[in-house]
Amino acid sequence: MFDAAHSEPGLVCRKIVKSYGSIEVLKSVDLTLRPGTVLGLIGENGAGKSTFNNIIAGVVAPSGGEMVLDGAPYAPQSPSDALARGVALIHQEIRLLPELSVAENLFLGRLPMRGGRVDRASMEEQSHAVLARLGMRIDPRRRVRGLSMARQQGIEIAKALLRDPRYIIFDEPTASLGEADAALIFEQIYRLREDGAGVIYVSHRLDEITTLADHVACFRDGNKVAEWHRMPVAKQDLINAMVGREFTFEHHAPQPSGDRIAMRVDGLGRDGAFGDISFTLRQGEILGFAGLVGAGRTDVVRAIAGADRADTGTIEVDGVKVHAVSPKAAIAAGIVMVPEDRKGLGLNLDRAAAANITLPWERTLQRFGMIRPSDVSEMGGAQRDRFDIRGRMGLPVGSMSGGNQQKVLLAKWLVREPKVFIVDEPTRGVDVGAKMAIYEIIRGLAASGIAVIVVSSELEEVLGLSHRVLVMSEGRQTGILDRKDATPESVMALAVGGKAVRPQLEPSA
Amino acid sequence: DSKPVIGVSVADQKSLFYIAAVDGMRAAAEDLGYELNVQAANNNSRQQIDQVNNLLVQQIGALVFISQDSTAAAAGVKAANRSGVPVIAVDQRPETGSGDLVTYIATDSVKAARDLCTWMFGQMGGKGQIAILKGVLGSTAEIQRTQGCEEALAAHPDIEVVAIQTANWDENEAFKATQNILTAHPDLDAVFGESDAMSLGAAKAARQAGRTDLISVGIDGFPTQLKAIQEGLTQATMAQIPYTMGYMAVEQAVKVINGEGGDIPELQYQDAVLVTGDSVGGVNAADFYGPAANNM
Amino acid sequence: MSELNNNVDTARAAGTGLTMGAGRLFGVIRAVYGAIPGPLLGLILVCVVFSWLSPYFLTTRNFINIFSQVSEIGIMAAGAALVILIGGIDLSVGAVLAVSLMVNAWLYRDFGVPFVLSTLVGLGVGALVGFVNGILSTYGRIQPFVATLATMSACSGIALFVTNGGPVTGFPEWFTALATIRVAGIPLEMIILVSVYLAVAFWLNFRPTGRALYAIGGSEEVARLSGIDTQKVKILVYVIAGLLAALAGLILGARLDSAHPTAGAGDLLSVIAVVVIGGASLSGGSGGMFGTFIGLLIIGVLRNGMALLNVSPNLQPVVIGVAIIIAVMLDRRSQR
Amino acid sequence: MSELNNNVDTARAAGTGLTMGAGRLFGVIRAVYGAIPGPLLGLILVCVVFSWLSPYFLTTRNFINIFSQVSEIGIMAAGAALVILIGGIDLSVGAVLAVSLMVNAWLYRDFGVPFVLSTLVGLGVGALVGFVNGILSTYGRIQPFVATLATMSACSGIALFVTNGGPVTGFPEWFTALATIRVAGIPLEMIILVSVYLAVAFWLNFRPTGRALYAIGGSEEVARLSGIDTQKVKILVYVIAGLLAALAGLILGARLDSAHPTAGAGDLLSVIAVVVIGGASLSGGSGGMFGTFIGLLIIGVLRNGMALLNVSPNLQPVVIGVAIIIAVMLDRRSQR
Ligand SMILES: Nc1ncnc2c1ncn2[C@@H]1O[C@H](COP(=O)(O)OP(=O)(O)OP(=O)(O)O)[C@@H](O)[C@H]1O
Ligand SMILES: Nc1ncnc2c1ncn2[C@@H]1O[C@H](COP(=O)(O)OP(=O)(O)OP(=O)(O)O)[C@@H](O)[C@H]1O
Ligand SMILES: [Mg+2]
Ligand SMILES: [Mg+2]
Repeated sequence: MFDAAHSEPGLVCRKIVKSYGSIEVLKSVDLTLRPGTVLGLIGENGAGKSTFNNIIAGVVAPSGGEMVLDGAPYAPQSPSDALARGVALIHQEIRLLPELSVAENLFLGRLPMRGGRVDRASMEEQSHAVLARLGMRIDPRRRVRGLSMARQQGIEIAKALLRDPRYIIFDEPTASLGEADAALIFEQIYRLREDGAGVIYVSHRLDEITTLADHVACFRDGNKVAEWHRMPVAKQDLINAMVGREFTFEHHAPQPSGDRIAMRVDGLGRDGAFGDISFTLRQGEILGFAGLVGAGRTDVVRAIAGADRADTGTIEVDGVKVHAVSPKAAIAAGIVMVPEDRKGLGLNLDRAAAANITLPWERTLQRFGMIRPSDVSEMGGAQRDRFDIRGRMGLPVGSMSGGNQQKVLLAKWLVREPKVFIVDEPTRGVDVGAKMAIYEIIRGLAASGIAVIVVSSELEEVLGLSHRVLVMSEGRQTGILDRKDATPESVMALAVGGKAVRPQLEPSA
Repeated sequence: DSKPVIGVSVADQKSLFYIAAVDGMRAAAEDLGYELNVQAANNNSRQQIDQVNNLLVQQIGALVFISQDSTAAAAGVKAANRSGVPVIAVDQRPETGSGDLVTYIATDSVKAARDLCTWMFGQMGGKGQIAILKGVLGSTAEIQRTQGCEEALAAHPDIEVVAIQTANWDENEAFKATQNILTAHPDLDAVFGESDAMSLGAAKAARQAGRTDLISVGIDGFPTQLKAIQEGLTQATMAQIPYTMGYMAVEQAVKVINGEGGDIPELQYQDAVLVTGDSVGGVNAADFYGPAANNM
Repeated sequence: MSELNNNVDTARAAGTGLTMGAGRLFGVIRAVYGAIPGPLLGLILVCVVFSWLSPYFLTTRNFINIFSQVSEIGIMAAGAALVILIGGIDLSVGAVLAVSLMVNAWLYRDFGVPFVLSTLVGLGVGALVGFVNGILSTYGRIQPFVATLATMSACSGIALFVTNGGPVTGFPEWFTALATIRVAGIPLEMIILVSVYLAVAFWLNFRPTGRALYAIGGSEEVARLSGIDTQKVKILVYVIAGLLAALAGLILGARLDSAHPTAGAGDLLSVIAVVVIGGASLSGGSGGMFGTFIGLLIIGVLRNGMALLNVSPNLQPVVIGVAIIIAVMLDRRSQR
Repeated sequence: MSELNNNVDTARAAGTGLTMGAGRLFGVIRAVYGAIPGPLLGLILVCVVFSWLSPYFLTTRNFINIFSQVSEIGIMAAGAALVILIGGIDLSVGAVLAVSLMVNAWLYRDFGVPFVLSTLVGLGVGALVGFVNGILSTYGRIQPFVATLATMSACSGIALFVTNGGPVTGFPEWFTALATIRVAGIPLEMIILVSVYLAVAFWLNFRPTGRALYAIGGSEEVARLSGIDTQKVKILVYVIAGLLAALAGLILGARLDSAHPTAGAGDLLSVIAVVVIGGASLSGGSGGMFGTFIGLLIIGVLRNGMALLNVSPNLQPVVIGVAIIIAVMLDRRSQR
C-alpha cells in the first residue's frame, strides 16, 4: 500500500479533501513535511491554510485523503491524539482562558501531579523556564486577562513548546506582533529546526517566509498551486503564485492633505493608562500611531472614539467640542473606530455579514418606521461589491476567512462617511492582495477629505501610509514626525524613548 | 413581662384557612394578654422544622403547631418535646402518633369529604358522571379528602368517575383542567373540588362553557365560596372553622403555661358545616373565618 | 443531474436498496423535513399523536381552549423571550403578575380608586418592577438572575402584604365580562395573545431598537461600540417584560374575577421553558417570537392532550418530560 | 512614601478634610475591606445586624440550627455549583432528591429490601438521573436547561408514581437516630455538609479533573483543544450533582422520618440562588466552593434571623430580596 517514501521520517499528506456541505475548502492537497525543515505556507485569505493545519492537528476531520507520520498511518481523532503523536498547533486565533493563571493555561489538559494533588510549584517553575526561553518575563501565577495580545501569543507558543512536539505548526503567529517580538519567535523556530523538528509556518508577511523557510508551498482556492523546494525564492514569485496573476506593488506617496483642521485633541489622558496626548489632524490627512506593543496606542484611540472614558483633555471635531462619553456620542460627532480585536469587539461572528454591516446604521435605514430585510441585504451587497468581500453576506461572518472578516469590519464602518476615521491594526492577518486593497481604501478615504488615524504595529505600514507619525512610549506621546523625517530609525528612537519612566515590572495578578 | 411568648408555626400565610387560624390565635392572645411569635413556612415541611427550631431557641412557653403535613409533623413535635415545650397541634398531627401532644384540634377531613360527596351524589339522583380535582398530590389534605370521597363512592355504584386531575389547590389550574374535562366529557354532571378555590375555578369554566347545570362543590367554606353558593355559581361547601380552632389553641396554650391544662381532652375534632344553597342564607363567613372574612 | 445523484446518495446512505423512484420520494420527504423550522416539527408530532388518541382533540372548541389556557403564560413568555434574547433572565415575572394584580384590586376595592385608574397603576407597578430589574442588572452590575430573584422575592412579599395574604374579589362587571367576550367566535384573550406576539415580532424584526436585541445578545461590547445605547435598551426590555407580566395578570383577574397574592407563582419555570423549548439559547443572541409561540403551543397541547386522555396525574410529568426531550431532539437547529 | 500618598489621596477622594492620622486609619479600613473576599462582606454585615437586633442570634445553639437548616440545600448547592461552573444548569436537583428518597423508602417498605441496599439503590438513582442529564446535554446536544427540565419533570412524576402519591414513613430506628447524633456537640448533618464542601473544594483546586471544570467553563472549545475530554468531565459533573442531591435526600429522610414525593420541589431556586449569591456566574467559568458556602450562610442567616426577630411572614420575602441586593452589591468582584 505504502511506497518507499513512507519509510522515511516525516509527515506525508496525500489527497487531503475537506468540504463543508457542498463547499469544497480543500481539493486534494498533497504535501510532505520533513523533520529539521521549515515549510512556509502561503496563500490568500480563505485559501484553506488554516483548514489544512487543523486537519493535521486533529481539530477537524478531513473528508478524504490519508496521512502518514514517520512511516505509520496517522488519523488523529482529536487534538490530544495529535499531541500524543507529537504534532502541535499554534492557532491563528488566540485561545487562552482569561480567568486562569498563565501556568495553568500552559499546562491545560495535563497538569503535573504530586502526592495526589496538582503540583503547582513544578508547574510554575517549568512555566517560568519556558517563558524565559521566549524572552518573556511574566509571573506564571497571574491571570491571563489583561495581558496584551503579544504576550498572549507568546503564551500560546510556550504552550506548544512545552509538549516537546516533533512537528509544530505556527498559523500566523506574528500577525499581532511588532518586529522585536517577532524576532524572538524566529529564534525559537531556528532552535526547533536545529533540534530536528518539522515546522509549518504560515504568514502573510512574505519577508518572514523568505528568511525562514527551507521549502514553500502556496495554496489557492483549496489547491496547492505552487511549491518551491530550493531557496531563495523571489518575493514577487510568491505574490504572483498567491494571486494567480502578475501583481505589482506600487508604493505611491499619499496625496497632500487639506488645510482645514478636522480634529484637535488637547491634553487627553487617563490615570494609569496614558496622558498628555495632543495633536491636530487636518482634513484628508493620515496620522499614523507608532510605538512598541503595549505602548498604549489602543487605549488612546478608544478614548477618542468614546469606547473608554478619558479623565482629562478635550477633543474638537470641526471646531466643535465633542463629549465622547459613549461610542454613540462619538459616532454622532463623526468619529468612528475600527477596533483591533475583530473577533471580540468588531464583529458578531454568529450573525450574518449583512446584519453586522448595518448594525450602526439601522436608524437611518428605516422606511415608514421599519427596516426591511431587503434593505439590509441591499446595503450588505453594496458594501460587498465596494470592498470586494468574498463570501455570502447572508451567512455568519464566522464562516468567512480572516481577511474577508477584516473587510466586513471596514465595510461596517464606512457605510456613511465619517469625519474622523480611526483604524486599529487594519491589516492584521490579511493577505497581500487584501492588504493592498485596504491601503487603497484608506488612501481613498483621505483623498476624499476624511481625516484618518492608523494604528499599526507594522512599521512599514505606518510609514507607507501616513502624512505624519505620532510615536508613543509607555503611555506618553514622545513625538510627532513629518513624513520626510519618519524613518524606521527615528521612529524606533522615540518608541523606546520614555522607557525609564515606567517600571518594567509586571503588574501582579 | 414574665409571661412567656407563645410560638406559632404555621404551614403558610397565603391560604385563607391558615390566615384565619392565625387571626383567631392573635385574637385569643390579645384577649389573654400574651405575645405570639408567628412563623410561616411556605408550605415546605423542611422549612417548618427549621422554624420550630428557631422558635425553640427563643425559649417559648408553648408551641401551637399547624404542620404542613402529617407525615413530617413528627420531627417538629419531637424537637419541641426534647426542649420540654408543650405542643398544641392544629389541623395536622404526626401520622405515626409519635411525639407527645397536649391536644389535637382538627377538622375530620375524611368525614367532611365523605359527607360532602354523599350530599352531592344525592343531588345527582345517585347516578351520573363526576370529575375529581385534587390538591397538591401527596399532601395530607389531598389524601384524606380523596379517601373520604372514595368511601362515599363505594356506597354509590352508579356514580362514574370519568376524570381525575390535579389542580394543586389553584383556581386558575382548576379552571383549565375543567375546560379540558368538559371537552372530553360533555355529559359531566358534577365536579368535586377538594378545595373551594378549585370548586370555584371548575364552576367558572362550566359557566364559560354554558353548563349552568353542572354541580360544583368544595371544601373549606371560604367567604368567596359562600358568596358563589348564594349566587348559584357553586352548590355546596364543607365549612371549617379555623378561626375558632386558632382561638381555642392559644386559649389552651395559655392554660398549659399556667399549669391548668389538666382537663384538656387529647382529641378535639371539630365538625365541618355543610353549607348549601338552602342553608347559605343562615350562615356568615365570619362564623368560620373570623371578623376579617367580611372584607375578603 | 446532480440533484438525482444527490437522491441516490441519500438512498444509499440510508443503507437501503431503494429504486430510483423511492429514492426521489425519500429526497422529497427529506427536503420537507429540512424546510420546517425546528420546534414546529415537535409540535406537529405531538398534535398528530393526540388527534389519533382522542376524538376531542381536533375540535375547534378544544383549540380555543388550548389557546386560552396558555394565554397568561404566553404573554409572560413573550417578555421572557426578549429578556433571554439579550442574555438575561427574569425570575420575577410570576411575582410581578401577582403584585400588579393585587395592587390594582386593592386600590379599587379598599380605596375606591376608579377601576381604569387602578388598572393603570397596576400596569405601572409591572413596568416599575421591570425598571428596577433593568437598573440593577445594568448600572447596578448585578447578574440578572440575582437581581430578578431579589425583586421576585420582594414582589411576592408585597403581594401578600397589601391584603395580609387574603384574596380580593369583586371586579367591575364589564371587566370580568371581557373574559367571556368573543369576537367572531374567538375569545378576547386569544386575540390579545396573538396581538402581543405579532407586535413583539414586528418590533424585533423591523425596528432598530428591537433588532438591537440580537446584537446585544450576540455580544454586548460589539453592540456598544457600534453606537447602541446598550444600557438603555436592556432596561427597556426589562420594562416590557414587567408590563407584559402585569397584562397577563389582568387577563387572569378578569377570568377568575379575583386577585390572589400567590397567582403566577408556579408559572416561572413554564414561562422560561416555553422560550427555551422554542429554540432560544439562555446565553442570548438567538431565538424569536415564532419559536416561542411554538414552544408555548407544545406545552399547551401536551397538558391539554393528557387531560383529555385522563392520563393519571402522577404520570403526566413523566410524559411531559419525555415529550420535551423528543420535541427538542427533532429540532436539528439546537443540535449544533 | 508612596503608601502615605496613597492614603492622602484616598482621604481627598472621600472629600473630607481628614488629618494625616485619620487618613491612615481610613486607608487601613479600606485595605481590610479590599482583602475580604466578596460575598463574605455581605455575610458579616448580615450577622452584625442580627446579633445587634436579637439576643438569641449569637448563641451556639442558634449557630448549630443555622447549619443544620441549610444542610440539604447546601449539599445540593455543592453539586449545583459544579454544574454552574461548567456553564450548565441543573433544574432536576430537587426532583432527584425526591425520587431517590422515594425509591429507597419504597424498596425498603414494600419489598423488604435491606435498608443499606435500598439506600445504595436510592443513591444509584440519583447518579443515574445525573448521568442521563449529562448524556442529554453532551451527546444529546440539548441545552442543559431543557434537558434537566425534562428529567426534573420525569423524576417528580416517578416520585409520585411509585407510591401513587402517598408518603412513606417508618425508616429504621438507627437511621432516623442519625439525625439527632452529635459528635463533640456538632450534629452529624453539619459534619457531612462541611465534609462535602471540603472534599469538593479539594477536588476542584487540586485534582486535574476538578481543575478542568474551570477550563470547560471558561471555554469548552479551548479545553477540548488542550486535550481535555470535555464530554466525559461534563457527564461526571452531572453525576456528582445527582449523587449529592440523593445524599441530601437521605439527610432529609432521616430528619423527617418520612419520604415525601414532593420533597425538595421548592428548593430549586434556593439552591441556584446560593451558588449565584456566592459569586458564581451563570455563564460558567467562575465561582467556587468557598463562595458557595458563604452564599449558603447568607441565605441561612437571613431566614433564621428574621424568624428570631418575629418579622411578619409576609414581609420576610421583601426583606430577603433587599438583603440579597445589598449583600451582592458589597461584592466588588461581581461589579465588573
Ligand atoms: N466551519 C466552516 N463552515 C463553512 N466554511 C468554512 C468553515 N471553516 C472554514 N470555512 C471556509 O473555508 C475556507 C478556508 O478557510 P481557512 O480558514 O482555511 O483559510 P486560510 O487560508 O487560513 O485564510 P486566512 O489567511 O484568512 O487565515 C474559507 O473560505 C472559509 O470561509
Ligand atoms: N508590559 C506589559 N505587561 C502587561 N500588560 C501591559 C504591558 N504593557 C501594556 N500592558 C497593558 O496593555 C495596555 C496598553 O496596551 P494597548 O493595547 O493600549 O497598546 P498598543 O500600543 O495598542 O499595543 P497593541 O499593539 O498590543 O495593541 C495597558 O492598559 C496595559 O494594561
Ligand atoms: Mg487562516
Ligand atoms: Mg493596540
